[in-house]
Amino acid sequence: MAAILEVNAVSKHFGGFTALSDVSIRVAAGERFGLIGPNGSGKTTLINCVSGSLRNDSGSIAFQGEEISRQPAYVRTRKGIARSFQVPRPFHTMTVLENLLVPTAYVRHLKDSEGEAQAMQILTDMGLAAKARAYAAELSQVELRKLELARAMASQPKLLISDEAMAGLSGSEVDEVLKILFDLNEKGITIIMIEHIMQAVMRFSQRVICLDAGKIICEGAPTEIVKNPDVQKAYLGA
Amino acid sequence: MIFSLDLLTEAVIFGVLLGCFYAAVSIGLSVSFGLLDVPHVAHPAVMILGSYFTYLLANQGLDPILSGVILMPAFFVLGVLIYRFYYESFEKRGSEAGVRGLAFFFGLAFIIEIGLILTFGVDQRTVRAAYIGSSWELGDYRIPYRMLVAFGVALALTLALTIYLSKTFIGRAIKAVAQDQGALRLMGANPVRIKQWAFGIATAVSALAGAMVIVVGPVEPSMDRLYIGRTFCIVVLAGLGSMTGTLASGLILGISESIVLMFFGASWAPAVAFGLLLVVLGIRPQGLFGR
Amino acid sequence: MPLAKERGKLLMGNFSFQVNAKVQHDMYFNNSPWNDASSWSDGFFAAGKKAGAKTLAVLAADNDFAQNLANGARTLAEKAGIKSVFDQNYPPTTTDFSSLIRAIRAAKPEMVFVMSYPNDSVAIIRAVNEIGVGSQVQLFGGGMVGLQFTPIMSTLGSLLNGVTNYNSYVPGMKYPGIEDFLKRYAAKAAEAKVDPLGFYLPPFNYAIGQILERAITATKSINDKTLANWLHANEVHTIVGPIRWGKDGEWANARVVQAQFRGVADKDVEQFRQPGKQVVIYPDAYKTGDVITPFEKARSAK
Amino acid sequence: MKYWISVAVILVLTLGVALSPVNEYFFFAAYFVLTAIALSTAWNILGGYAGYVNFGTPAFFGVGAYTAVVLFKWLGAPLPVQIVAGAVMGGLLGFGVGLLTLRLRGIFFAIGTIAVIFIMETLMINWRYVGGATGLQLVRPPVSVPFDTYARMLFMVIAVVAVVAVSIARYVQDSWIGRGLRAIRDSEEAAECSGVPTLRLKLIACVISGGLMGAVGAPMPMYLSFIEPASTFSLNYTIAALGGSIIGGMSHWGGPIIGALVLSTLQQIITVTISGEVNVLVVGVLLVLFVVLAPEGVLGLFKRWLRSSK
Repeated sequence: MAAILEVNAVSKHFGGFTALSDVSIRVAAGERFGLIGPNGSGKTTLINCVSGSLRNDSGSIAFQGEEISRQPAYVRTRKGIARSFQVPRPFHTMTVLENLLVPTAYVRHLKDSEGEAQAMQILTDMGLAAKARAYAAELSQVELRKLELARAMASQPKLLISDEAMAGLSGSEVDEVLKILFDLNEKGITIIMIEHIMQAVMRFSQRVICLDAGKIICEGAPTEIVKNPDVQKAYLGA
Repeated sequence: MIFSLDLLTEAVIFGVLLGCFYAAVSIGLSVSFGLLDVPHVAHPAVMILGSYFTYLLANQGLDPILSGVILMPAFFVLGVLIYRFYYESFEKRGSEAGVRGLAFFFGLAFIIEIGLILTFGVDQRTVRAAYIGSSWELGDYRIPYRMLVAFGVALALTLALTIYLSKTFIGRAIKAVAQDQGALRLMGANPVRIKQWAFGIATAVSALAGAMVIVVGPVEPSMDRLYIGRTFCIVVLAGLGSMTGTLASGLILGISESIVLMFFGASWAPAVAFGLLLVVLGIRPQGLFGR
Repeated sequence: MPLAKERGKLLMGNFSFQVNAKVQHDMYFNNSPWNDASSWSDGFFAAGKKAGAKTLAVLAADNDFAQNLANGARTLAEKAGIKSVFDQNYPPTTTDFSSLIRAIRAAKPEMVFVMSYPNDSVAIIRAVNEIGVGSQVQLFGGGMVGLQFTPIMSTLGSLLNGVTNYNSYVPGMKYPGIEDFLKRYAAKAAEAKVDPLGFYLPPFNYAIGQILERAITATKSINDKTLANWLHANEVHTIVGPIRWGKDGEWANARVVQAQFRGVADKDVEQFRQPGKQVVIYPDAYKTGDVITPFEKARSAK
Repeated sequence: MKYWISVAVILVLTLGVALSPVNEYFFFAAYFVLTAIALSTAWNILGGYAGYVNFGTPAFFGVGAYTAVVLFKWLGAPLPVQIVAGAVMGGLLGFGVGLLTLRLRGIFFAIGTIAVIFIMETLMINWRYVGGATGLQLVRPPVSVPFDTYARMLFMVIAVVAVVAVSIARYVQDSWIGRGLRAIRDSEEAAECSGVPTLRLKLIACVISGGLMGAVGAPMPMYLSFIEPASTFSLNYTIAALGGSIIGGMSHWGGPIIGALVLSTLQQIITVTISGEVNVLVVGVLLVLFVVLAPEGVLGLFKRWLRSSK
C-alpha cells in the first residue's frame, strides 16, 4: 500500500532536552496505526510536529509524497491532516455546531448554509446532534472528546490523528469512541491513534509503534508489541 | 556630536553602573513574569510605590536603602495579596495571560499611579543621604556615589536571588513550578502556595528596587511608564527567569543607553530600551540567555 | 489677551513673556524686568566676555519659552563673536542630567548658558556638583528658572555657589521703598505660609498696584483708554525702580539682574536676606560686586 | 438593512445637531465621547475578537495625528485626505508591529505595543519639522460650510469616523474573519489545526484596528489647532480604548459603544465636578472591577439579566 505519511529521521529539542531523536515512521493509506509510550516519551511532540503545531529541528515529514515539515499547521490541515487534542480545546464561546463551522469555512470554504448541513451530519453520526446548540461548558467529558473528533472530521481529512481521545473515559464510553473511529476508518480515513489505554489501542490498531524517551523502541503488530520486553520495561519501569 | 575615546570610556563606565541598577529594578519582574508567567505590567508601578514609601521613611531621618529593606516584609505581604487576588480571579478560571489578566495589571498600575498623584502631587521627590550628590574621583573620571551604591545593592540582590533559587528547597520548587506545575503537584507541593511565596519575594525585592530608584534620581508618579520598557526589555532579553541573564541584559541596556545619551542626547534615550525590546521580540524572543 | 483687546480693557501683565508680540494690544503693560529674548542673557554674556570667555555651551529645555530664550542667546553669542561648542535641547521629562553634563565637560566650553525649568534646574545643579563641568568654565547659569524660589534655594544650599543666574530682585539692590515692603511682607508671609523671602515676584505684584494707583491719581480717571495713554507717556516710580514702557507694553529698558551665588550654606533660609549671598554683577547701575571667575573658583569663594 | 437605516438616521440627526444652536461645550464633550467610542471599537477588533491586548492605542492614534499634521503643513491637504492618510499610516504601523510580535504569545504583543508608543513619541520629539517636544501651533483654514465653527464641523467629522469604525467592526464580526478571530481567542492552536491561518488573520485585524485608530487621531490636531508629543501619546488613550471595550463587553460590536459611552460620559462629568486625575482613577478602578466581577462587561450583565427575567 502507498504511504500516506512518511516521517523520516525527525528530531526535536527543547533547550537541552531531547524530546524526539531520529524518529522514522511510515503510515500506509487507510491504515489504523497505534502510537504508544509512557508519559513524556514524545508521542505528543511527534504528532505536534506532524500536524504543524511544532517545527521539527531536523528530518523530513512527507504527506502524500509532499514535504510538509516547513508548512504552517493550517496548510497541513487544508491538505488533509486533522487532529484532536489530548486536553480538549473547544472554541468555548461558540456552540458545538459553530465549532464545526470553523473548519468547514476555513478548510473547505463552504458557505454557512452548506457547512451547517454537513456539520449536522457529522454530529448525527457521532451522536452529538442533540447538543448542536450547546456550549462547551455544558458538555460532559465524553461529549467534549467527541466534539474534538467531530471538529477534526469537519475538515474532511485523509489522515486523522487522535490524541488520547479516551483518557479519563469509562469502559462503555471508550467503546463508544472506538466505534466512531472504526466507522471513520471504514470510510477510508487513515487513523493514527495515540493512546495510554493499552487495551483500546491494541484492539484498534493494525500496527503499533512504541516510543520511549524520544526514540522508537519497537514496532509491530499489537500482539508482538505486548510481548516485547523493552515495552514492558518502559511501561512498568522495571 | 563630540566623539572621543575618553568620553566613550566614561559612557561605558557609567553604563555598567546604570546597567546594574537596571538589572536590580528588573529582577523582581524576572521572578514574577519570567518564572511565574504572570503578566505583571504593574511591576514598575509597585516599585515606584516603594520609592514613595522610602521617601516617607527617609524623611523621618532613615537611610533610604535601609528604608527599602524595612519595607520588604510589608511588600512581601502586598505581593502575596496581589497574587492571591490574581489567582482567585483569573488563573483559577484559566484566563491568566489573556486579555483580562493583562487588563487587571494595567488597571492596577494606573490606580497606583493616580493614587500617588492624588497623595503626593505630580512634583518630583528626592531623598537625602551622604552618598547622594557627591562623587568618587578616579583620575579624570567622577563616579557618583549614588550609582556605586545602586551597583552594590544590585550585585548583592542578584547574587542572593540566584543562590536562593538554586540552593534552597523552596527556591528549587519555584524554579520547578516555572517548568512543570503537574510534576510539582506529584511531588506533594502545592504550586499555588509556591507561586504565592515567589510573587511575595518578587514584590519584596521591588521595594528595595524602589528605594534604589529614589536614591539614583528624583521620582514622580508617572515614572513607572518608562520602567515598563526597561524592565520588560531586560527580562525578555535575559530569557525568561534567568537571574544571571538579567544582570547581563541589564548591562547591555545600561551601556547602550549610556552611549546613546552621551552621543545623541537625552531626547533619544527613552527609545533605547523600547527599541531593543522590539528588536529582541522580533528576532530572538527566547532571549539571549534563555533556558 | 485677545479677549482684553476685543473688549478694549487695560491689562497689566505679570512676568509674562512676549505675549503681546502677536496680539499688539495697545493697552497692555507687562511688569517684568525683561522685554525681548536677548534681554535675559545679555548680562550673562557681558560678564562672560569680560572674563575672557570665547566658547559657549547652550543647554535648553525643549519647550516654547526656553527655546525662545535660547534662540535669543544664540543670536547674542554670534554677535559677540562667541563660538558655540555645544548646543543641545533636552525633553522636559529628563530627570538625569549626568550624561549631558559629562558631554558638556568634554566639549570644554568657557561659558555654559542653561535655560531650564525648576525640576530640571535642581537636577542640573546636582549633576554639575557630582560630575563637574571642567576648570575652564568661567561662567555657569544664565536662564535657570527655579533658582529664585526660596524652597529650591534652601534645598540646594551650598550647591548653588558659583552659579550666575538671572533674577528680578536680590537684597542689596537700591530700589526706594523695597526694603520696607519686604519687611512688611515677611511678617505676613510667616502667617500665610507662603514663600518666606518673597524677592522674586511679590515686589513686582505690589508695584502693579503702585502703577495703577499713580496712573489713577494723576489722571483722576478710571477710563481704560485714559490710563493707558498716561502710562505710555510717563515714567512711573515703584519699589522695583523707575519704569517706562515701550510701544509693545514691555519695559522700555530691560533690567534683568544677573547675580552670582556665593558663600551659601546648607539648610538656612535666613541667610538669603543679607546682601552678598547673591552678588549682583549686572546691570552696572545696581551692581553689588564683581563676578568671580572661573566657575570652580567661585564655588569655594566666601 | 435595519442597521443601515439606523446609521442613516444617526448621521442625519448628528448633522441636525451640528447645525442647531446648541451650546459649544456640548460639541467639545461630544468630540471626546465619540473619539472614545471609535477608539474602543477599533481596539476591540483585535483585543476583543482575537484576544490580543494592544496597549499601543496612543501610538496608532498619534501616528494618525502626526500624519495629518505633516500633510497639512507640507501640502495643505484637506481634512478628508488627512484622515485617509492617517488610517493608511496607522494600518501600516499595525502591520509592522504585528509582523514583529504577533507570532508570539499575547503578552509579548502587549508589551511590544507599549514599546511602540514610546518609540513613536521619541521620534516625534526629535523631529523638528513637526515641532519637537515643544509642539506645533496650526493655523486652521476657515471652517467649511455649512458649519459655522470648528467644534461643530469636527463633531460631524468624528461622528462619521465613529460610524465607519462601528460598521467595519460589525462587518468583521459577522464575516468569516470574525469567526476565525473568535476561534483564535478561544484556542489558537485548535484554530490553526482547524485550517485558520492565524497569523494572517491576526495581522488583518491588527491592520484594520490600527488603521481605524489612525483615522480617529487624524482630526485631533485640527480640533486643538495644536499638536505636541506628550499629550498625543498619552497612555490615557490606552486606558480609554481598553476600558471602553472591557466595561462594555468584548464579544459584540455593541459592547465598546456602550462601554465608551458610559465611561467617557462619566469622565466628562467627573472632570467638570471633581478633577482630571480622579477621572482617570475612576477608569482604572472600573476596569479592574469589571475584569474581576463582570468579565463579560455591561453586555454580559444585560444578557444575564435577560435570562433570569425570562
